[in-house]
Amino acid sequence: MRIVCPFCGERELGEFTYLGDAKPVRPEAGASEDEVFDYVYLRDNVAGQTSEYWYHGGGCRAWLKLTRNTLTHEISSVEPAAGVGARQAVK
Amino acid sequence: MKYSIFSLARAALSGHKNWQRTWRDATPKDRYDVVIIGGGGHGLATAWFLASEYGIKNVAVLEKGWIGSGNAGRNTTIIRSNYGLPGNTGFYELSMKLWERMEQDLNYNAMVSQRGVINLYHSDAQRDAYARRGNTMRINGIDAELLDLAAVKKMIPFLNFDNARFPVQGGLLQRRGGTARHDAVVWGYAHAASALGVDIIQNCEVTGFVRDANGKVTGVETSRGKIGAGKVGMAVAGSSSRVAAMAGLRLPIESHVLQAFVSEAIKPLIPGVMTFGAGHFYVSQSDKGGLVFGGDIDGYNSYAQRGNMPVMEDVCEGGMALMPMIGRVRLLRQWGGIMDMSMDGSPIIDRTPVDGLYLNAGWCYGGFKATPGSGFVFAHLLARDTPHKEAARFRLDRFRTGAMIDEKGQGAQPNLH
Amino acid sequence: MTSQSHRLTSGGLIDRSASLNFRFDGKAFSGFQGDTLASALIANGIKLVGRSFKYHRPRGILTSGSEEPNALVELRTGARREPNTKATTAELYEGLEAASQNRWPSLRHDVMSVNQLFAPIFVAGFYYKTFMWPAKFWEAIYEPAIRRAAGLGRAAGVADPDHYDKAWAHCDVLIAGSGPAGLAAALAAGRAGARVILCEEDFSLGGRLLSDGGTIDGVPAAEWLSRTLAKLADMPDVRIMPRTTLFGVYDGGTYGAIERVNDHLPSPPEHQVRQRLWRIVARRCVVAAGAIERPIVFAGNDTPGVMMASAMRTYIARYAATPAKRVALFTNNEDGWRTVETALGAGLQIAAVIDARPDISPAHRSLASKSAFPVLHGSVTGVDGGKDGVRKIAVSLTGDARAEVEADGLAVSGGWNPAVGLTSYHRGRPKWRDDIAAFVPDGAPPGMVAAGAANGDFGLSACLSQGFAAGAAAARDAGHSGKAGTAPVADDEAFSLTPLWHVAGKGKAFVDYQHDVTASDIELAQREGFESVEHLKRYTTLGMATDQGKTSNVAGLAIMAAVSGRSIPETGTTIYRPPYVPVAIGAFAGHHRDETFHATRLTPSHHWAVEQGAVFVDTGLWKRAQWYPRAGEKDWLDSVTREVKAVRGGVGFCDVSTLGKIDVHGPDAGAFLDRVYINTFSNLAVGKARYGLMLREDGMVYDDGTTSRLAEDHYFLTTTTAKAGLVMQHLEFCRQVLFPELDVQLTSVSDQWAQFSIAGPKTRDLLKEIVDPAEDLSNEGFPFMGAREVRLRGGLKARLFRISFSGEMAFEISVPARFGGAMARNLMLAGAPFGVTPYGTEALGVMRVEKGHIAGPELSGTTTAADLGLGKMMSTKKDYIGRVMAGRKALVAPDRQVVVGIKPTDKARRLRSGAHIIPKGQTPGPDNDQGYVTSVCFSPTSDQWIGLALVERGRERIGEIVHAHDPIRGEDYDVELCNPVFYDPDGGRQRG
Amino acid sequence: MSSCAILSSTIRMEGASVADFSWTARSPLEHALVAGTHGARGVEAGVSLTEIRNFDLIQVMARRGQGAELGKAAKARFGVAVPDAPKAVQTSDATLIWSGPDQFFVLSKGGKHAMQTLAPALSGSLSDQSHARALISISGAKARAMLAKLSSIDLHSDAFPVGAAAATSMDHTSVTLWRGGDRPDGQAVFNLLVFATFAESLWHTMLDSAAEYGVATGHSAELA
Repeated sequence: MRIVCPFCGERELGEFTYLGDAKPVRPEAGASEDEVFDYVYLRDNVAGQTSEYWYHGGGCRAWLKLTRNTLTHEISSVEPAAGVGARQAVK
Repeated sequence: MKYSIFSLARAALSGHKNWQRTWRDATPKDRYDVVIIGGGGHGLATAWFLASEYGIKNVAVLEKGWIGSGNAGRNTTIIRSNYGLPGNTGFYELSMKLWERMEQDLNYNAMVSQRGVINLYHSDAQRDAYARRGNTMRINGIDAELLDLAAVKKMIPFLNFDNARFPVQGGLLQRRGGTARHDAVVWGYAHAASALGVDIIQNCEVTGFVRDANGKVTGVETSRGKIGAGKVGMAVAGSSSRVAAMAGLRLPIESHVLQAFVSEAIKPLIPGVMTFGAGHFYVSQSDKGGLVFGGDIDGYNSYAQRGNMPVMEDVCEGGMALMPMIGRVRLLRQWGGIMDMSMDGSPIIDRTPVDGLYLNAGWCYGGFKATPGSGFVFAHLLARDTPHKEAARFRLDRFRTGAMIDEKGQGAQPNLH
Repeated sequence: MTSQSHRLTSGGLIDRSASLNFRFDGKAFSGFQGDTLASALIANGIKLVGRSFKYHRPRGILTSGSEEPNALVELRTGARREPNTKATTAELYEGLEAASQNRWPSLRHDVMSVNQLFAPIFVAGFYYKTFMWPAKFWEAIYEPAIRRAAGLGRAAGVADPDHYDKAWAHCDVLIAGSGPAGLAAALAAGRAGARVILCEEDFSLGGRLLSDGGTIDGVPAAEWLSRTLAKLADMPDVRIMPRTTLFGVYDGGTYGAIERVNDHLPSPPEHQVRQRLWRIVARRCVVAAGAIERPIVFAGNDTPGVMMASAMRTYIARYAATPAKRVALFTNNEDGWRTVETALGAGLQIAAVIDARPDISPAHRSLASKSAFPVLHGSVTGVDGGKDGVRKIAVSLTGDARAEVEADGLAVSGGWNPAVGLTSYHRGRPKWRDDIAAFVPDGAPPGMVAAGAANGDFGLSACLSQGFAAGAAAARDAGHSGKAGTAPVADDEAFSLTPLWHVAGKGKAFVDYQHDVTASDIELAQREGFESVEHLKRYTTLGMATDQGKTSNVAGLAIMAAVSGRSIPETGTTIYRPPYVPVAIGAFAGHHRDETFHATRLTPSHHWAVEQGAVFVDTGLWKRAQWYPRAGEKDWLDSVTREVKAVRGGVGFCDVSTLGKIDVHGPDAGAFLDRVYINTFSNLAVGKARYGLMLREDGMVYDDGTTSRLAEDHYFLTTTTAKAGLVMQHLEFCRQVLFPELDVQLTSVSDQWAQFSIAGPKTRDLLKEIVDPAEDLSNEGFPFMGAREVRLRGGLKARLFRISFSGEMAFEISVPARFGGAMARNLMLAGAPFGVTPYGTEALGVMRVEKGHIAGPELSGTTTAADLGLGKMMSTKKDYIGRVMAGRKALVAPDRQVVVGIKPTDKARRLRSGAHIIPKGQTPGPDNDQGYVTSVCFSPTSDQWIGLALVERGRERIGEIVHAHDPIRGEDYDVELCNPVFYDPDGGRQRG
Repeated sequence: MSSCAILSSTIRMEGASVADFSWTARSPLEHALVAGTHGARGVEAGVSLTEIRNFDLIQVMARRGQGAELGKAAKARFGVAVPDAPKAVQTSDATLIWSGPDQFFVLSKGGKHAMQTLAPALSGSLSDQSHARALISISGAKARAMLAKLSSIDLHSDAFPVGAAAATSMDHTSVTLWRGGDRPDGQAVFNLLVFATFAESLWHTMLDSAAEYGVATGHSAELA
């Protein structure tokens, strides 16, 4: 697999580390156990297009959000994951 | 037809024209007491135990392709019960005991071969962890031995002991561990279950659940029509999330690809099963002569049933580091199976929040060795509606309560288990 | 010495001036440069080359390529022995030694051929039906016998002495195969300006042009070939790689290829590798890998001397070697006739042509009459012959007539199967084409197309034009707009075929030669319900041999289709799996073996420690000094005990540079740390350090370490050695993904600093010799948990932290890493008056156990902060990673296993980690297994073994005597549960 | 602080004991690097590996959302724009090497742009990495062939021209790689920063990979 890092360009799979589904958003402080349980443990585990976190640890150390098809491994987009998993920022 | 050397000899005289189908080619009935989704080892074993242990014979096993087409037919055939945590230890030993009588139970030679499984250690910390695990096994009445370097050298002298990056220091040995012929396990259960009246229905894909007004599952929609069921059991590891989604369930499971490899057949070289403790590599040699080996999962969610190169290289690197004598042996075939990787690395066998629907899932890369045990306890759950004693911790709600069974201590990240 | 009795006196692409000596089964022969082992054996009149897997039937050479199922040998000897090597692809070299395999005592007289007598029982899957009683006999008797009988060649059994490496290559257009289609593709893509890589598994380029000739662009094929190669050689961005097989295609346009760099030499030259694994990244790929001729299944089709028609003409035309003197041809298609032409051209006799088609072309009819050989319309039903080859061929003619043909060689052509492997590896299913009765590529991976014979278009003209078009299109798709020019042209050839898979007859008719799968095995499988092709494959082992079914798969499923009443496309194919040809495991490993299996990390004082005679331990990738033995010490325990005593009684130092070190910068650095640690860091004063604990989001302890505040907006965070990289990744995730609103920056500075722990009551005395006298090191000037930059004597700046893992008065000092060696030397020098002692990780571990500090064995990933006795650190005033999940019922249950100290009731007793804790007086069992020993050491301070354990309700049970149960080491003894802090529980020493 | 030996002073110990010690910096490659030719004999060395031993290396990261401001400050300091893509920019006395979004390295000859002088000039988060890396310059007719064994990125001249840079991995080890100016003979020069604690290991791997081509090794105090 080759991933086009938005910062570094196309790179080999070995430079990246997979984390998991980028859909769940970390619940706010004070969230219930049920909400956090859902965030930490339950997964859609989609067969098809899914968004997910990858870390370019062997390169620029950016966390990325990939849209990838789990049936074909085809990657349709790669973007910086900045803030993707954030709860609404408390200003 | 009873299988034996005598029936073979008789059949030979008639040019083998009289053999019957190994399992009946059933057409679906309108309704069964129990419908098992998934014609893999676990599903077929469940059906056989339902029929043979619990007297429930009005059972169908629905398989979307050909039986054994999932992970049952795509693994490295290892059997062992060398687990270290309560919940796992007793269950896998139950399974091991069932392996030991399988062929006589089924009248089918699954080539269960207890040539031993050794996990090598390369550091004091690893030795201590294996000691802890071995002691758990012994306390549970399971055979386990902690070998020192001299004993390992004597047993498997061909390892790299001289110039290894991470020298072998010893190993945890379970002599009763070994391998079995994976396809034969599937066919054996199909053969025996079919003989007891279980309907095995191939090319029958489940496309939805039939629910009554209370939400209870009362049957399944399939590519071959609607089939009613008293209870529905899912044994579709690799596809658990997809099937559960049809019932509106989200599971603590991700699907990952695990590759396995086989070499060209060579004369006997490796006695039992070995796992490298300083890299991702385990190996055994099949009766046919191929080295069957594997390593880590590819590391990202996948339903693609094929692997990528970095893991193939990583596995071969482990192999060469452990035993550089395999350098000129050729890798013949690589394949990938889809694993139900659970959030703590241990399986789930439980009722689901949906009435009438029962779940057998989350086997990670350890499902094959569990086949008979899984069938046994899942049949118990389906027959009695209470978990079998040895599967009592494989609860679906354990992630919610915090009672995880996390052998590797990696937490809620499936690809690290 | 047998002369090359079956070598033509002229012709062929061999170098007759370079004679090569070789041995087969110990007997000496000679051949020429340019031969394969197979062609050299044929040139020497050798027909019997191997024995089959199950029945040990005598077998000869069937093909001339990598699809060979029969002619497998053990190549080379000793540590370089390579089992199952195809004689048809092994390049001849001076001194080559090969041996036949799977036979005893000799190839001609193989005792195991007795298996043929049991053939009526040894049908497909017979072993599933027997060997079950008595159960114990399986491992003891049946299985060992089966294992000995199975397998083919013998592996060397000793370490491979050769080297391998791996490399990357990048191109726009990757081409598999150098036949007419591949060369045309390369020409087009290269002219268009694309970067091209062409891989050819053979050592000679040209593919079937080397055997079949023809005319291209008005010149003989050989001339066109050499002109084309010259043109390609002039293109700097076209790279031709012979002896290189493209074996797999992976995601993102990554291809695997194996280059046999030096397999054509007795052994690789110095500094060179045997083989190289290529990972080729290509925008586009043109598969021009050709097609494989397929056998027809008939009784006796495995007799030595039966050979694929194309292979026979290859041996004659390319190698000038004659497999037979009097050749018969059995064909169902036009192409087989070329062999007749080639054989006639070489002066061989044609015994007969058996053509299964009802009619043949007028050209062939006139050839037959001109050359006076009969054309029989019918099929071969049997072969009379044995080890020494074909003698007579039984033919059933259209109608009921029969005929016999005397011949010593039978060329067979059942048609051609495109090499669909590469195009099918992403689970694409090839599609059936009726006109050629073969599967052709469909559903190829993105960016890949097949051209020429690989696409089912077998004619030379079609190969050239398709290859050229594919090359030009691939270059264009990859963004190259240069002119490709015009395609090479050749006269078209007809290809007509009447499908014929299986001829009924008496005797074994082989589908899979190597695995001895016969037509009747397939019928049996169908009868028993193994109708799915995957069941068929698994039940009969069809196509699972070293040739991956290249000659057998399609015939097998055609027979299955016939017996199960389905069409061939309905029956379908099995899933194609890489690699296309078997690849040495050593090549996949490259140089990652032996001591270079993984990289090695060295601490800044490593070479100094080597000089000191330190013993090293592997910790992850690190080499760390474990202890420093001295003369007279009888074992490690002596050394470690001395080191601990020296620290506790004086002063010692230890390189702790392996800790992960992270600069946390920015105005929100404190707020950030508050969210990742369970305790608070935003209120840490500048110049102070604090111990911190991190959880995973699931509430379990992840890592710990000391973090110091060096400036208002600058913290210096340390991690454990084991988790250094992972913690950095985790923190970056928190920073980038979860908390983007915080202004904080992270930089790993792990390698920037050489860090030493200096510990013991004389630490301050020693430091005073190192640190600039102007620095105040007094308890008031530099109190416990102080952290700041100091000047050393000589002006070097260092960071000094007053933290202690040992429980002693201690500092950690950091200097820029290149001064690490100097620091160790200077500590030794300056500390000499105080008896300074370097200590290793063992002594470090002893002192931390004495002090009750947690480390790796307790940070198992399944322990909570409370389990470790650190629950009070969990702030209730803020959110942090893991906070909510840590509160789940089972994680706060009162009966959890928690850390306690243990000491044996018998002071002389040695403790061991991994022992389990059982209540005293009870019989150990699953229900009273209450925990286990995590860490132990001999404590010089307590003068006995002590340890830490995780024990159910342990903290409530201090003082209780329990049982340490260690059956795996055969030990059982009593221990007392105690406070885990064995040493200086008040902490007075570290604060003093 | 520069990666080269800078502090060497014999100091007189207080009290009765008298000891000589000095702060001599030692390159992480000092042990492994044996200057000379290695590998294949009888051919002109195809690969040349030169360790550069005297440099300052400062990692500069912009504060959140302050990339532009940092760029401005850097431009003022160095006279050229900071690379905002994987590139290495040569200034009169430093090389600015992209190392990630809103961050870069300042590489200079020892003492030129050290932490103390740079920190006041640049408004970002600065970390001294002078000792955290070894710097190796790779050239020769077979440099690309050797690097192809270690690096998965495309180093063809069109894909990786002079001035191209990459934060990447070689043989599973994180490195920063950039292409410097060509040698006078026209051959490409690749510069490599590798973590100090991995340096010896990677050095041996490079020697192994280059052995078949013949390899000349040495070290220099001069930045190329």
